[in-house]
Amino acid sequence: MTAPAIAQPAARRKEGFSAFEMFVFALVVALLAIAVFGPFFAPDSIYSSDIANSLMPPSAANWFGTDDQGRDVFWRLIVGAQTTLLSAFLVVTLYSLIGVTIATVAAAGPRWLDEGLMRITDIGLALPGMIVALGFAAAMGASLRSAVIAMAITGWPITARMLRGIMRQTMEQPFVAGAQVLGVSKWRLMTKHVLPNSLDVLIVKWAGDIGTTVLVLASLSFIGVGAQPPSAEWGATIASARGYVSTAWWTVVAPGAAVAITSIAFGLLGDIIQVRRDPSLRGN
Amino acid sequence: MLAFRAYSWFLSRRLGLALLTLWGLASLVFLMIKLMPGDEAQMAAGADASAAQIEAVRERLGLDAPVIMQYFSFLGRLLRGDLGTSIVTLQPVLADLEKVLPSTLELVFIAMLLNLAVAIPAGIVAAYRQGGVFDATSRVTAVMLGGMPAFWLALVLQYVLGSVWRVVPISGQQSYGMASPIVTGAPTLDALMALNVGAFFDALHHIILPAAVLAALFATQIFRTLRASLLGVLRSDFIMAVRAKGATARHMLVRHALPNSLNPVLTLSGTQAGAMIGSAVLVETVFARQGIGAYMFNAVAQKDAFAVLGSVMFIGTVVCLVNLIVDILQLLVDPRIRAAQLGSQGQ
Amino acid sequence: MLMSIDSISKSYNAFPNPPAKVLHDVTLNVDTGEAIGLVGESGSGKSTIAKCMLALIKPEEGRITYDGIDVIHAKGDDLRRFRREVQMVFQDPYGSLNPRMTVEELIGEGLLIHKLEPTAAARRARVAEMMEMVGLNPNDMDRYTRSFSGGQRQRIAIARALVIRPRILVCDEPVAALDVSVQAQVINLLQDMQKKLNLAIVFVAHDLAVVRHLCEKIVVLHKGKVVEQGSRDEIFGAPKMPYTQSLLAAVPVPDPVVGRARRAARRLETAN
Amino acid sequence: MKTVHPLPDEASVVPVRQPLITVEKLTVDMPLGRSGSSVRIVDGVDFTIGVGERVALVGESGSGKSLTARALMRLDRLAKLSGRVDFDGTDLLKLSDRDMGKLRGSSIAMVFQDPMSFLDPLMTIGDQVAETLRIRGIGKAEARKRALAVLDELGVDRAAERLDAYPHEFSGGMRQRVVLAMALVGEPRLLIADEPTTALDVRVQDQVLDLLDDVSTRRGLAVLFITHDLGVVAGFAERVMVMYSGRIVEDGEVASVFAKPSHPYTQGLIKAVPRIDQDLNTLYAIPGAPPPPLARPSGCPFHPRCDQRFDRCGVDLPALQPVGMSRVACHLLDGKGA
Repeated sequence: MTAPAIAQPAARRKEGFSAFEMFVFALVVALLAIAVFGPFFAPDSIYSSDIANSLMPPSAANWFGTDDQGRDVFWRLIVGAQTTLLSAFLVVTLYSLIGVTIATVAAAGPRWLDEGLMRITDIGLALPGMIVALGFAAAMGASLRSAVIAMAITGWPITARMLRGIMRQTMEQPFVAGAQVLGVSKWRLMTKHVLPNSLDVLIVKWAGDIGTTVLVLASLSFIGVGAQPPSAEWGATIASARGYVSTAWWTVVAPGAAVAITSIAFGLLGDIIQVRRDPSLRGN
Repeated sequence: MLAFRAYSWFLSRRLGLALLTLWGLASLVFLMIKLMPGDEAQMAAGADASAAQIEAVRERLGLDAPVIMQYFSFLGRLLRGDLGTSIVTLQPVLADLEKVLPSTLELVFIAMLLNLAVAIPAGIVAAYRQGGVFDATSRVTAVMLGGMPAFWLALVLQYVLGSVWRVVPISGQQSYGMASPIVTGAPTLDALMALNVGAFFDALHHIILPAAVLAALFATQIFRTLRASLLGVLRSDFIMAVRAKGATARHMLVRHALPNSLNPVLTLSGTQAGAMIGSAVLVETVFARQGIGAYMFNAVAQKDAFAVLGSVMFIGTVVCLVNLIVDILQLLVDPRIRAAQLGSQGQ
Repeated sequence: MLMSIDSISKSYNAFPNPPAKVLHDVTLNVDTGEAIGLVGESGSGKSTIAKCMLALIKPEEGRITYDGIDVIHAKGDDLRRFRREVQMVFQDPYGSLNPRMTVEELIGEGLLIHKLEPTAAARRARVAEMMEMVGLNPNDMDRYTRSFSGGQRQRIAIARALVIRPRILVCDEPVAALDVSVQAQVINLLQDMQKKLNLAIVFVAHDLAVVRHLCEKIVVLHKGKVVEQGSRDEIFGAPKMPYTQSLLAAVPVPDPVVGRARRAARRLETAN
Repeated sequence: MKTVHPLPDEASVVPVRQPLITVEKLTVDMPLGRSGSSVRIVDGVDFTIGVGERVALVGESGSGKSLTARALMRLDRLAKLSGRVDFDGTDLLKLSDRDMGKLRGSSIAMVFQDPMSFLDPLMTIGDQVAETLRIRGIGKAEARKRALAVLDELGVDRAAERLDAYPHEFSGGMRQRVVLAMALVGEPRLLIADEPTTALDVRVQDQVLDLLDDVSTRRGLAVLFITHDLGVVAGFAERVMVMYSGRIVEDGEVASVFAKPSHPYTQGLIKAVPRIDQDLNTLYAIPGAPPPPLARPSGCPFHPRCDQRFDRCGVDLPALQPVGMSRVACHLLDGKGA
């Protein structure tokens, strides 16, 4: 009986942001800013080849060197940021919408519907997501658009399963029974009482999901079912540069580092939000 | 008797779910085939096919029938083990895959061993010394590794360790002249069977870097899961009760905290075993290994859609089987799951 | 008779094990303005009865009638009237209030959905009046409940239930989770409200001392069956059934002389 | 032996007991987040428990009673402890972790409120009870034999057959017996019981109390019984200590405290509990709620809720002073305005 009463005021206290957390926020904001505004400043030459200048090492003129077509690696990364992040946001938004809808219908609906939807979700969870996405993308014809659609239709099961579990838990809470006893409609019950008390876990998940999606998208492009050359998308860039690792390492290292930094930044953002919700997960 | 009934209920439920999943997968693959732009018969027959050949294929696949009939005949062909025919090798996809499967399984097996051997001890130490130096550094490492694209990591490590430092072979499954008679198709196993120690270590030498890259991708998940689970268990009441008995930290950790926190790790590693087979696509081609991943990669490159979709079906099936086995193992290991799954038989 | 429960039975699906029957043929009546106590140990089915009375779950057999309404099959206007006139208060003061609603929204929700007050201002006034009545400060109306203590939350829950003027209030262990020094406040408040509003109270509890204090009529439950029911004097003065007797004998008394004498007597009896 | 422990006669001289554990100025601080600050949950507690004595520690949620109990065994890893806990001539707070571990289970043992969450779900009952002995190097067969003997002593039916059963296969009352067996198998001299009956039905509670009664009499075991239920205190303990907001406000023989409580909080508490053997029109209700540890009022922590407060109560913290056979922390004892 004693523990929660003591723990509560402690857990509720607002704490300031640490330097590390500020750094992660700044990194995410910077990445977003680059993705939104960066391409406006990019020179037109990034899509035209200039064989005379191919595979030049980093210099004052080309900060990250040039690739096999003599294009500036740095500016291609900046332009690729927009493609990559925009696609990732699109994918996460699409599958979250599908997931939330399925979870809500399952949680609110009759038992048979819940069972049916959850079995479909189980199937989705049991299958290796990237392979199925690869299949869809390959079938629809390899392109960035195919990859985005494929990831949206294979990405929702985790969200649906998780949210439905949380919603069922929320529906076990006495305040939901209280609202039923009061006679609220099913619509009001779900939108006013159940969803607001279930969605916050999902919001935490979103940041981390962007990071994972950036990775998978790059992987699909690398395999060849995503963005196609001459797109500046990072995965496709690595794929077309993979033959030059030993002669011009910067052409491979730079886009890979861009994927890693983006994915890590969003992953860390997710962790930070999660730890703020549940301080017990923290390191010290 | 109640227990027997409950066990058989659990087993039939799991089997049913596995069958349902396979059916779902088959339906998805059928949907993928229908999503392909262009004439299916034309594609299946290959680019150089004559009009008569195309018509023959159309007839064989029953493509004039209504879609629902096509669906059933597709399911029927799957049941007979027909995953379609590659338009590049002109072989049945299943026959192609059977040749390359052992190599992939070998890679996944070794990667899984590496994964668990690194992630589990690291997770234990990090959780037990929560907030300490090891916890901090291993968490940072996990975040870094987890955020890196595997294929890129493979390329970079291949360059640094293979080309610059030359501590591992750059690519391939074995050195020239080291081939053992093919029995299983997995180089290490074949070398062992041929009692060729040199070939065995050569094959191991070739596999270690690809396996490590694949393991790194998944070890971060195991590490994080185990750490979180163990932290939860360490905070639980019964750990306090064990401490109240006067147990040493080591005893408490090994006998109580660890067994109680392994369950999510077991679940996860089951899912991972399947996902690793899928992720082989990202690693095998970089290291020029002849596994399923490389087969699929080549199929994509050569626009061999039937080989791609056949591989999707095949990998999905293997994953389902692995998941089923892990579920049953879990039931055997954990009395608490037994209780939850089989209904409480207390009192 | 305001509500009658006529031989209801309820089981829970425990597949693959056989279904577990939690209520066997339970019959009881609630009259206008009376306080009735449902007592029993865990697993006695007392909370299940409360849920059936609130139409949160449906028994498989039997009938529940509230003021001419067939509760199990009620729909439309009947169900709406039932929902307005039968309310409840829960045990857990933390889980029973939606953390994302202000006190005003919480207490006013019933007024809003039953359209009992035409305007937001009128609702607000009614909420303030109700808060005053249960001993809360109306200035706290715009706050969220997370900073309130357990006792205050239980007052909010009572206000939320009573603001729409129900005729029956079902209380499921409303003081079990409260501190000893706060319990009495809530018990007194419930007693006070019952008299002021001519409210029928169905009080579900395991604490027999609290039930004795609050209820004129008592129903004793054991393993889903009604063991004994009667007036306060009958049950506490001269319990007929051995189960009731053993239950009463086990209740500790906060008086060392009486308490030890009771325990010694009981142990002597069980030893013989 | 089937007796209820006799109530010491109020008038008679209380037997002088050899002290078993002496606690002096014990404070417990719990850290708050990662800010480095902490909150004082237990604030300078002094008491003694004699050999074979049964003492009840009564308090509401947040009063610090559980943390006090755990501090005696240093069970909270996060808690910062200060003061002295003298057990048999050694200061427990100064022992190394290793030496403290040796004492746990063999000299001081503990039982907890919710038996299910205090049992390892993956280990059989027999192994868990025997574990206390196994840790101390006792052989497997011998440990199992002694575990069985204790389970038998505590009335676990068919104990021999059920040694290999798992916790989820036991009912609530049986689990509490198992937890008790786990504590007693090491033959401790002090048993700390943290709300051991709170989660149980009254009839099972009664059985567990009888069991504790018998065991402590038979073994000469001292018991520190933590509860919020005054009924349980009255029926079981010899002495009662009342805690409020991290401090002991009253400490005395059960008979005298219940007959004539000195502290207004104790008085209110006794009047606020409904009784099975009496009809009352209205219960006395103490206004307000116990303060959270982060927002303790100045002066006497009870003064905002006290109906006998005067000026000094909001300013000075009253000390725990001897009053006859008892100790009380209240300014009223000094007289108003003194």
